[in-house]
Amino acid sequence: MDFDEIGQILELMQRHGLVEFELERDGERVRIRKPEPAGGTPTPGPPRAVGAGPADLDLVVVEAPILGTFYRASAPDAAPFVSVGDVVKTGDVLCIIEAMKLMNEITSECDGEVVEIFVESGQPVQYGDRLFAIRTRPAE
Amino acid sequence: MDFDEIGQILELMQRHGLVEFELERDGERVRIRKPEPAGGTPTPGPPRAVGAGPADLDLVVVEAPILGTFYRASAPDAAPFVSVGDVVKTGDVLCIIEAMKLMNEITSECDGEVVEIFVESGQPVQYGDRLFAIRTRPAE
Amino acid sequence: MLTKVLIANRGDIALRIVCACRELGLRTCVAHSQLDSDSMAVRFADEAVCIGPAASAQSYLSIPAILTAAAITGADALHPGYGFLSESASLAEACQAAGIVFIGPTPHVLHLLGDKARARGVMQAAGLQVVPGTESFDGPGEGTRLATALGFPVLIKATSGGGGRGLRVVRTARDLAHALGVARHEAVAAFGDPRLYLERYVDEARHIEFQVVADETRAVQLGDRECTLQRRHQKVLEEAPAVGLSETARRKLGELVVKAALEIGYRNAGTFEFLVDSDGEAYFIEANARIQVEHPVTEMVTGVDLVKEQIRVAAGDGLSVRQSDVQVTGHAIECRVNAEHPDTGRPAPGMIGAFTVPGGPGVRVDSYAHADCMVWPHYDALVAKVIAHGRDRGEAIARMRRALEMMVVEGVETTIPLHLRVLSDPDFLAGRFTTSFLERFLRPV
Amino acid sequence: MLTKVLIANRGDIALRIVCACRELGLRTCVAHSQLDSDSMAVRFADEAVCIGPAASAQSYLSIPAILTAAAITGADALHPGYGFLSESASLAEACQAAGIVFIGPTPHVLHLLGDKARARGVMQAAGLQVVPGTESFDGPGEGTRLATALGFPVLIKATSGGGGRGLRVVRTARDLAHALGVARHEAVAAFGDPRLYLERYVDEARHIEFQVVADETRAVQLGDRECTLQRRHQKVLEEAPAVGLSETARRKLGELVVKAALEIGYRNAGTFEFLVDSDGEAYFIEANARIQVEHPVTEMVTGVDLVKEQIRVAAGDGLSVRQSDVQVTGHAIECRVNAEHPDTGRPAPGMIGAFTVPGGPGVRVDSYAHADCMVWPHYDALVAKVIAHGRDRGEAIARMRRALEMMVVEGVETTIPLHLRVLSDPDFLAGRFTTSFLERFLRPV
Repeated sequence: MDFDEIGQILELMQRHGLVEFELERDGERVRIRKPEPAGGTPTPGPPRAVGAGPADLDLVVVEAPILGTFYRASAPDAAPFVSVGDVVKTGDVLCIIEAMKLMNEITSECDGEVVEIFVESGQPVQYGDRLFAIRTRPAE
Repeated sequence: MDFDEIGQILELMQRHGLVEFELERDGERVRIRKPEPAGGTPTPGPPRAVGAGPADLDLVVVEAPILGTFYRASAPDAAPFVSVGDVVKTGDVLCIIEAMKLMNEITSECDGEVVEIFVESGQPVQYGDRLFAIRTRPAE
Repeated sequence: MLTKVLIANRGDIALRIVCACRELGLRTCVAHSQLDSDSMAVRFADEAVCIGPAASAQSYLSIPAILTAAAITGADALHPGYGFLSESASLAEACQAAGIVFIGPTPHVLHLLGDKARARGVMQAAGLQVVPGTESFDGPGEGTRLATALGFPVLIKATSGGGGRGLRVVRTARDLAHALGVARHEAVAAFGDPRLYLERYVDEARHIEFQVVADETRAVQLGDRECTLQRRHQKVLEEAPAVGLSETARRKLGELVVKAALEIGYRNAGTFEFLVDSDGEAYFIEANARIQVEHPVTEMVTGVDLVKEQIRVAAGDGLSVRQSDVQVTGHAIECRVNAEHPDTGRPAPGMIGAFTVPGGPGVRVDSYAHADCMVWPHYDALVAKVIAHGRDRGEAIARMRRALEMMVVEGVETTIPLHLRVLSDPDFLAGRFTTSFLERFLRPV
Repeated sequence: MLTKVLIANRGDIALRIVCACRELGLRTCVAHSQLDSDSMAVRFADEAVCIGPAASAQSYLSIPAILTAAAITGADALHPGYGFLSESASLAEACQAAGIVFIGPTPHVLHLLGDKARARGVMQAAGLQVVPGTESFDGPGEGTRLATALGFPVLIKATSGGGGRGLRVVRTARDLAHALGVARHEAVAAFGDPRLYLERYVDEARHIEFQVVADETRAVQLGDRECTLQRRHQKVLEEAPAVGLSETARRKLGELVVKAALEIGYRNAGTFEFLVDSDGEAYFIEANARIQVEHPVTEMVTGVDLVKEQIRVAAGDGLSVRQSDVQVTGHAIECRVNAEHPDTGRPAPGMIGAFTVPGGPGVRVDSYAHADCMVWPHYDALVAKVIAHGRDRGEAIARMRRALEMMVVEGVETTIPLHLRVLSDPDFLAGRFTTSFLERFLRPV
């Protein structure tokens, strides 16, 4: 099991709107759960990724605290603040979200390793969109 | 177990509207769950007695085959066709339902003992209302 | 003075009659089949009585069951809705004999208008132009003789017909014998009456009708409707006022239908249907002696509650409108949302899951449906009537489009996609269409 | 030419604006809080963008978030709905600076009307009679001096007020100091502005308002509304036309509000509110520079789509109505169905289970609700606006009664039982009521 496979699983879960996914390899166990449909509710709008992450207690997901445009670097030609694999400390700048010409620096609230970046630089993000996944304890 | 197989499972789930699927291979365990039925239905009208009887396989419930006024006797001063405790045979007249001045004789479709009469003489009955319960085998 | 109305119908029209009775302060009792015991009409009526099993023949079409229901519940009037027994002279007669007010025309008028061939003659005598046609006949020999004299193409119709059933277009003599046989078969099956009659078939026509309400002393016309958009002779989308009618023709026909209604002693809401050919000539085809599915478009442009007028007239209270009160304001469209495959028209009954209806200005939805309710295969496929009113036809169309786009009916296929295609069609938008228009939206089943 | 409208609001009004935009062929984007991401407005808008968390201060009241949403989605216009920032001169200014069309009045007019004390002076200059009152003040000393000069009873109002918040009636000098303190506190909390002003309190008055729409060159009045039925200064049931207004007063006030709107350069839909005392004298109290909750009653009697007029005016396309087109037909009533305990008015948010709305003639329901949807405690309690139109007030009342009786809202308590009691009250039926009428339907919490 590596991060590629986890990535594949996460993608699969998102595409199929799963809320739970279990797997055991050689004892051959699988468990898949979809959300209960909400009775007569009109199906909601586009599915949102927020909060649909895996129940991995070591993984901190950084969400957009404001609406704006996401930048991974301070300038188009500058190096990104962080990349996947980087180790960050609490208070380190992870990215900038620009709103109303203001550059809002988004900082890390934990120590750990950046394991995923969910958004491309230059893309708009909504309030609550997932930006980064940070693993607070290094993987064994 | 690979992603192809998981894909097949997901397809199956979608086709059958499943919300949960569990599998264990050689210990032979499977668990499949469909969604709970939605609770958003407006509450139906007045509760109807039809079909709400006990699940007693020996009990035949005679329902009103037409709408009309139920009479237990052929005339106000006559004896009732049947009473609780009477033994009836197929074809015996149980009651009359009057509709449009016509007296419709309702006959028994089984042999047995009248164990309950649900309606008072002279009362209107709707199509499908329960009239009599007949126990096809005598109680021991 | 009426006090309690027995509603001998189901679906949206039963609910519609409950609305009208409640506004008039009348008690209601819904006579329903076993399948409809949880319906909205039953829920909102004061009383309900189960008159028979799912099959209409033993419930909604059973005169004894319906009259027994009225007697048992002490109803003093009966509203038949549309379809089922709504134009049954026998039901009207049975009501009369039982001392129950039938909310509809007299048995005499129902007999007269129920015989479509005879009605043509009566209307002609009252001054209305009719399509060249024949008397009733029974048997292929007489049919062939009459068709040859009339000239092809001909339209075969059932003397006791209605709702588009039993209709057959015959373009050449070669096809006649077969068509006469099939039509006779359908007429017997649908109406219990083998008689047929013939009309010269008018190609590329528009179907236009006038709404009338009449009491003992007066008849008032409430304007016209365009019902040209039909699929297999079933109306799909209706408008008021009609698009294809000159102001001169409108005025003239309006006066003629009032005169005709008075002459036959018509009492109730009723409709006079016309075919308008490409020269603008209007020919009477038949009169419908009941409230119609498309009545809401007239209500939207006139503000007159047609079902309440029906009840008022039947109660002897007389019409609440005079001809001089009637003003047609703006334009209204009705789309019939049926549980059908939108392309083929194949019925698609089933369980509706989510169901929400559009609101906002100028939109009305008459429906018996709600979240998690059944569309039974036993009855017709109409799930909802969506009506949009605007200050002009353009606004009404734009409003209807957004209303249908914002309507949620999950779990069954509906005709909403068909309507949305029609509402964007350049010919429809320009008002260029005839009764054959919808054929190109139809794929074979 | 506009192409995409950002809707900076929620609930029924967001959905209402989606309807109007769709009818005009405009694209829509709903700016919503995280709580509203599954709302009907989001579902039926072309796009949606989450601007912040549940708390309004960081979402629906955040000018930076809203303007960012407009910029990111490329919207060229912004509709603020009602409540929230709908009358914010700052938002209008920020839009202007960002090159986005604000669908509302100019910042200048919003400044002017937002200062309620100043607006009184302006309207007086334009020829409208105002209730005797004072300028704005800040501090209890000045308040006491002004109140004593004005004479009791007085009504304390917030200079930046609206929606009935910050209002206090003071009947004797003894209670003044305390009331001034509380009102100042509320004004700061609700509007961030401590200033207050005083009006002579008019007992037993009726609350009547005029609807205006105006573009650069013309102002048109669309008749009046009766908004007298209030609970704790919140409107509960509105009617059009007003019951307590003579034809003479109606004509005179109609002309005056058009003149006043032109004089201040008003552009948008807007409302002029009046108190009418027991002698029939009408006093201007304030102007609302936005679409209002009760706008549907005016739409029902005039056929004019007020939200579409707002958008047309803002787009520079001008009004689609002239004064001579305006005709008030029949009578309309709106009942606000709130998720509240009907007797106490205590908010009752929660999950709605079954939800079905009435149909039939003359009924309109504007609602964001559907089966299995949440009424969040974070926002106001309005679940649905039910509007009934009839040929006269009697028909409108009967229709409203049956509509509310046939509406299903399960899972939360609503004000429907309160409305049904009001609609059967002899004084209400006779049109005998003042702003204190609803007090007797209220039990203490």
